[in-house]
Amino acid sequence: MIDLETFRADAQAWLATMVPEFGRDARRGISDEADLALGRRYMAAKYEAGFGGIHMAEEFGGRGLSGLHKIAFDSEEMELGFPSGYFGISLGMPIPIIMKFCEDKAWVRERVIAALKGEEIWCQLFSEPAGGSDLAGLRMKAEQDGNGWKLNGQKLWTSHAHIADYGIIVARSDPTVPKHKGLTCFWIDMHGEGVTAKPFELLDREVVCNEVFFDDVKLTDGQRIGPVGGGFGVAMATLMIERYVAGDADGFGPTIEFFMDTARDMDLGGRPAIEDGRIRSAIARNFALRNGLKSIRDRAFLMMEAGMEPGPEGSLSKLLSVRSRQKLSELAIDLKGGDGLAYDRDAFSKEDWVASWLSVPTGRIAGGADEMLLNTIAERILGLPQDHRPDKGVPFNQIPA
Amino acid sequence: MIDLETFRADAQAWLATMVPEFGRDARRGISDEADLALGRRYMAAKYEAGFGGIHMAEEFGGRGLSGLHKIAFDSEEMELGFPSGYFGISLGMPIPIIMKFCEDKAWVRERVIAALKGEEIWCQLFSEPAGGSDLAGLRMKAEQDGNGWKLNGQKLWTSHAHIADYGIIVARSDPTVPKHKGLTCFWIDMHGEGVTAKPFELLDREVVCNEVFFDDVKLTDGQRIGPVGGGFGVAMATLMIERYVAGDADGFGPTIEFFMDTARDMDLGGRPAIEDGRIRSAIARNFALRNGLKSIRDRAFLMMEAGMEPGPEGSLSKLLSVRSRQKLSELAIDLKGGDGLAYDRDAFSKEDWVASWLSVPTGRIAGGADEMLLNTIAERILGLPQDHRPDKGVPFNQIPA
Amino acid sequence: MTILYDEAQLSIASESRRVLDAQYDLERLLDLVDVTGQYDERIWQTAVEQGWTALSVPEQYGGLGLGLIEMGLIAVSLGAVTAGAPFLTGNDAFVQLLLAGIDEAAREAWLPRIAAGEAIGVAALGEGTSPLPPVPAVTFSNGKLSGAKAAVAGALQADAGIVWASSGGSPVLALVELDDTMRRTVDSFDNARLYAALAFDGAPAKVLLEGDAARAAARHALARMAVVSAHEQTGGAQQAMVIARDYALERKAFGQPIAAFQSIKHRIAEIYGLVELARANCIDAAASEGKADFVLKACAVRLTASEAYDTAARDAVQIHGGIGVTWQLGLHLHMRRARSLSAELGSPLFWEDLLVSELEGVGA
Amino acid sequence: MTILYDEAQLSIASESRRVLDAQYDLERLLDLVDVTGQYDERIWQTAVEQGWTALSVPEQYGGLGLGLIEMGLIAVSLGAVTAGAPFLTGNDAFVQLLLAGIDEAAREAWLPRIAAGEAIGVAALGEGTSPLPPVPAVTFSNGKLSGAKAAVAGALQADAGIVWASSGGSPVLALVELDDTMRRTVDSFDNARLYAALAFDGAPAKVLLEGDAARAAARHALARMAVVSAHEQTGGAQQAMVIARDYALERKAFGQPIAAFQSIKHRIAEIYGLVELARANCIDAAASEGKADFVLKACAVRLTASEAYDTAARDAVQIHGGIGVTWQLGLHLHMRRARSLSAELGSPLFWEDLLVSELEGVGA
Repeated sequence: MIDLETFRADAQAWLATMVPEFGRDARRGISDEADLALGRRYMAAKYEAGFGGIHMAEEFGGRGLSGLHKIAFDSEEMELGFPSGYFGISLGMPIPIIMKFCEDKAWVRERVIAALKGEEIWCQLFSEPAGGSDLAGLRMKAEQDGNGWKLNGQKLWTSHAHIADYGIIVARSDPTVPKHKGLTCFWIDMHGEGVTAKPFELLDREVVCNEVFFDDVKLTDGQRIGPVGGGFGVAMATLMIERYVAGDADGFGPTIEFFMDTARDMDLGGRPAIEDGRIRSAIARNFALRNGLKSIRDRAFLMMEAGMEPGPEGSLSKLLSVRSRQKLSELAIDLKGGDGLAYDRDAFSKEDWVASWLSVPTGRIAGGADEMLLNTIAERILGLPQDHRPDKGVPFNQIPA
Repeated sequence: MIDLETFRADAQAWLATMVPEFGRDARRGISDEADLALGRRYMAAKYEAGFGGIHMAEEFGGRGLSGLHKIAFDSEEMELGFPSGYFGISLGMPIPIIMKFCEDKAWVRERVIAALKGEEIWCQLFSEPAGGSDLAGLRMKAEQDGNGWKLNGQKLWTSHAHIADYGIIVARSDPTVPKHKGLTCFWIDMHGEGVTAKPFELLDREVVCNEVFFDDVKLTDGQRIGPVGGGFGVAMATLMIERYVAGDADGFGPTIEFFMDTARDMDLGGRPAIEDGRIRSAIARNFALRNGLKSIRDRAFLMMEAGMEPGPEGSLSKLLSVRSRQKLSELAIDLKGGDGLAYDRDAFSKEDWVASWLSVPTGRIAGGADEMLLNTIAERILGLPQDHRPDKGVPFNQIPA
Repeated sequence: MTILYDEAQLSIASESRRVLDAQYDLERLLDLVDVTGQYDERIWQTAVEQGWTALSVPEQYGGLGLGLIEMGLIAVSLGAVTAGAPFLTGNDAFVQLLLAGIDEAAREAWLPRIAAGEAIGVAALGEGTSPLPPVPAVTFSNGKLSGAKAAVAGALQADAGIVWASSGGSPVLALVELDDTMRRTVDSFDNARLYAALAFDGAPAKVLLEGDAARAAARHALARMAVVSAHEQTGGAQQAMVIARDYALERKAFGQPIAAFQSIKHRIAEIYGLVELARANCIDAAASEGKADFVLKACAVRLTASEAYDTAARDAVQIHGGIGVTWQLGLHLHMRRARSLSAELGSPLFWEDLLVSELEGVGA
Repeated sequence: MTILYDEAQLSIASESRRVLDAQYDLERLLDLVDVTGQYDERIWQTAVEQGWTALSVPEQYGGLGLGLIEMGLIAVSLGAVTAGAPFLTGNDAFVQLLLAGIDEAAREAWLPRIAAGEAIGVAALGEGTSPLPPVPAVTFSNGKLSGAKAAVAGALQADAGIVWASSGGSPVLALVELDDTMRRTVDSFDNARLYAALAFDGAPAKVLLEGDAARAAARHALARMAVVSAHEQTGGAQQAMVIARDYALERKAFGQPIAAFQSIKHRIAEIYGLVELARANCIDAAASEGKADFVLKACAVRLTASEAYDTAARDAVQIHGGIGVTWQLGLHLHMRRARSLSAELGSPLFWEDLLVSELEGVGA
């Protein structure tokens, strides 16, 4: 297997050649549609160059390399602002799920390759109006319908549903048993009859999330993933698959060096702000935090390389990095005073304080709200008791709404 | 009624004359016994001078002034470090309770005057090993015994029990009803048969708290306070009586000016620490906090004077002031470096950072732990739901230990 | 002045809130976020009708002659609804500076129009990162102003400004009529604040004050803006807290209202603490006008109110979970306003430094 | 060096902890708090027997020649038990400075005795509030030291010290044998640290290094002390966290373990985050010795480990409620140790400044 550093150098070299066509500057000011089309072309080029399915088997056009190779590529790619965000969830969760659970392997191979090339996009339909954090509280109905199934209900927060071709969905197939036990998982055709995706805007005007309505949507039993009543387990497997994806110690915001540049440029009481103790404290504390998170990540990589299971401390990264980015972004904006008020809608959240600040609240919710992450750490790592849950063990249809 | 400012001036004048005999310097290095004796003499002098029962009726030797007058005196007195701490709880809670609930008024009058003069001390026996925050969870047994009662069990955290002559106690008279409903309140003779107070040390070696053991302690029914089963209500009334005692925006620690003096004296990177942004931030933030708390307190006084009910925001003072004092004390000690490590056991927590820092943890627990205060604010002021309480409505003797 | 509101003041508070609540239009406010140069004219019309523009103008100039306490109460109400008309603070500072100045003709020309809502004024004090640079880079000479001022709230629509400038080594406050050539639109994340940088290229202006008198008046005007703005922040913080509380009571997860989880419950209680500190400092600062420690008290309230609004807005969004980050819910209006009010009058670092200087008896 | 511990290192970690746990004596530790001049001799005897005093001494001088990673692992274990023998950090710095120095005779005289536990050394670098003043006030001339050093941990019982001093405008590191006339006991809130101020009145001393070489060696020694101390802090923080967790699981209020309340549960989870950050920075800093960014990494771990221990100790006490503030429970030993370790090597402000200077490429 190609060693990691050589691979990283190859990746950097190839990525550099892609910058003029797909880099941040090429994307400025173009329409959403044009950007998606650009993204599809980028994915095709990536597949062509052998960086599409880095850690997948060769039958999918992959290279059979390790997860570390993939993470190395992703970290390099992330810095360049390529239009790859449309395909992240698609390849990160639904595709591994169908590879693991679906029996029609030829069909799966077709889907995987089309997804890697950016020709098809998958979405993941889990959250609902009544339950984001509380996944098992979902209400989407799946009823037996002849040999197949019929779906009715509504999903919410589904990323990229409006541009997706397929989806993985969890629905309630039996409301008479406790809430974790009555769920079943399916794959669906997003263009099928009765499926309506309505995109809506987030607070920074980004259009990623959707409400998706299901109105007597018919499925064959072949679209079922995993056993009837086994949907919660499949959903959990999905959420675990990408546990060790590339974290970002900068919390997907600007680097410390970028903050230092900001502070060097600003005057504070007649001196550069970077000479002020409060600013030095912010720099030092954030550096120390990020250095710790990087060390945790590097250690996890080394352990995985050595065939060991990394420690649970990897779960701290998003919680700590995104939360601290929020306050640092606020400070940077305040520090800039009049200049801090200006907003460039095309700015990238790693290179602009207002863009960073506006994107934080979504980051603190998506992929697990802070409070849920703290619960997970407390319960799974430290062995502390679950919160009181009045709905525990109660048949779903007897839980008061 | 004498106006507040004249009264305050009188009080200051009188207090100044007491400094040589009772002030902080007079107390340095003397034994606990000698200090208590000094305290009793001070209380006698205070009673003599007409500052003993400021807001009490004349029949008790009081002056019938307002609560504001009392608070004004207490604030002035607090700054001087007089040995009045032994009598604070005694006069603050048990004495008002017997005045309110006991029927033998001649006996009450004797007790009140003796307590005001420092001749007798009362303690309040509420907390137990199994319940500090959870008052209603107490286990001390009160059994009917002929016409009277018999107490068995243990109290904990009882301040000054080892020097007290009398106490107010809450005990469980009926374990078969839900926990709030089976409690009864009594007054007891601390020198009586079967009562054993064992003082213990807190982390700063201060001896204030006691374990108190009750071994077949006999009481007459005349010692009962309030109805049988009405103990929780009496205890709550006790806790409410002194809701508007003089708060201290400094959290019973050093003033901001004292911190500024510390910071002026310290070198930080070749300049006085007070010129550093982090130190300026600490000064400014603490000033703003304390200024807000003072404004809340002043407004409450003005409202009480005008015959209005002050707002619930008064409950913030201890929570916010003591918690912030902890971090400020840590910072001051760290800032002093080598000098910060030294400890003077006789130092006063308003004039020494180590003494302040060591006394904070007790302050964050006594009179309501931070977490309980937040619950109280959330539930009583903001109308948020109570926490889940598995013991709610369950007969006391069926709650799992 | 006392820190107890009297009956008339309490009725200003409740009446202004009632009027503003009745006109609250979330869609309109959301529309204002993205476009420059527009504001909520209906709200401003209401302000004029209610006499809020006349509030701090002396009676002899057609105003009501009321004080900072009353101005603050209006600001609390405007803050609660994230009002889309940013003139209250700037107008008030313009009035204060005219009153402090020596030019009676200017007062007679402008104050009645301000009171009647026919003209809008701003105070343009800040430059770069400082809300009040000790030596301003904008210069005044031969009756003309040159140089640039940082983003000034309301300036996109204001008729006149009072400018902090340098004149031969000494500071001046100069009155200038604004025209469109002087305004450079700042496209912001909170465009209802109508930010414009002001760029003067020999604009004709009149000196109102110079030297130490100008410095004292500018300091006072800045402090007063901070106090009015702090009331607005406090109103916003309180409202964000109430929104968060109501949602936490209504929204269920795991079979109970999320307010029953201490992570939510205690966070709202902590916000309550910040809001009440801000409110207490507001009352104290407003009642301190005219006293020696007014600037000190203004610093204190600026810091607590900024912290309260930032925390309340940040946490209210977080408590809402996914719905909190949608455009349509509009909770981000509080988040944006918390940030814009914090950035436009100088960072917390500036105010911390000023507070300590005041405590040290040095001043800014 | 790698940031993965190898088998030998993992066994140092577990074995040192096992040995120390077996000897843990709370009563003895409580006795040490109040009296000056005493330490836990049994623990130190164990340290000698286990070879910990020989750990970082090169083999040619009778030591084991192991590195900072191993030293750090021992420090973690000592930190967990709030050990009453404060020599690890000072001894190690003494060894490092001897090795950096030019005096082979001094090495031969001292290192074997240090390794064998027959002598104890300290590094006396700090003065006043600075752990490493750019221009030390202690002076060296004609072979003699004059002036005073701030509270040095272990100095009450140490045999020799290496002192940061000025010699004719240039810095030196000078070796001095300590006698009782030079030690001034500092009665502290954590007397097991054996603090003494050192006061030299013409004490004979030998120069080990001067000028830039002395400065570089002193910087390195300070950074290394910070890293060893950070391991001790991390061990303490982890232990305080575990104590708090166990108590929260056992203690009931309102009919359930207090750990089921999110105010407790989330606080312990937050401490876990701080402990793991500190641990990760420990490994990273220890593995960085010899690299250009060692001082930078030392700053990072110093800051995170101090924060972790402070928070864990403070919160562990708070989580315990009343029992947490009793003398007898001894939880205050962690609180005291968190404070003493934080204050004795310079405040967080010093380390923040140094970290940024390193990032800026300026250095201390």
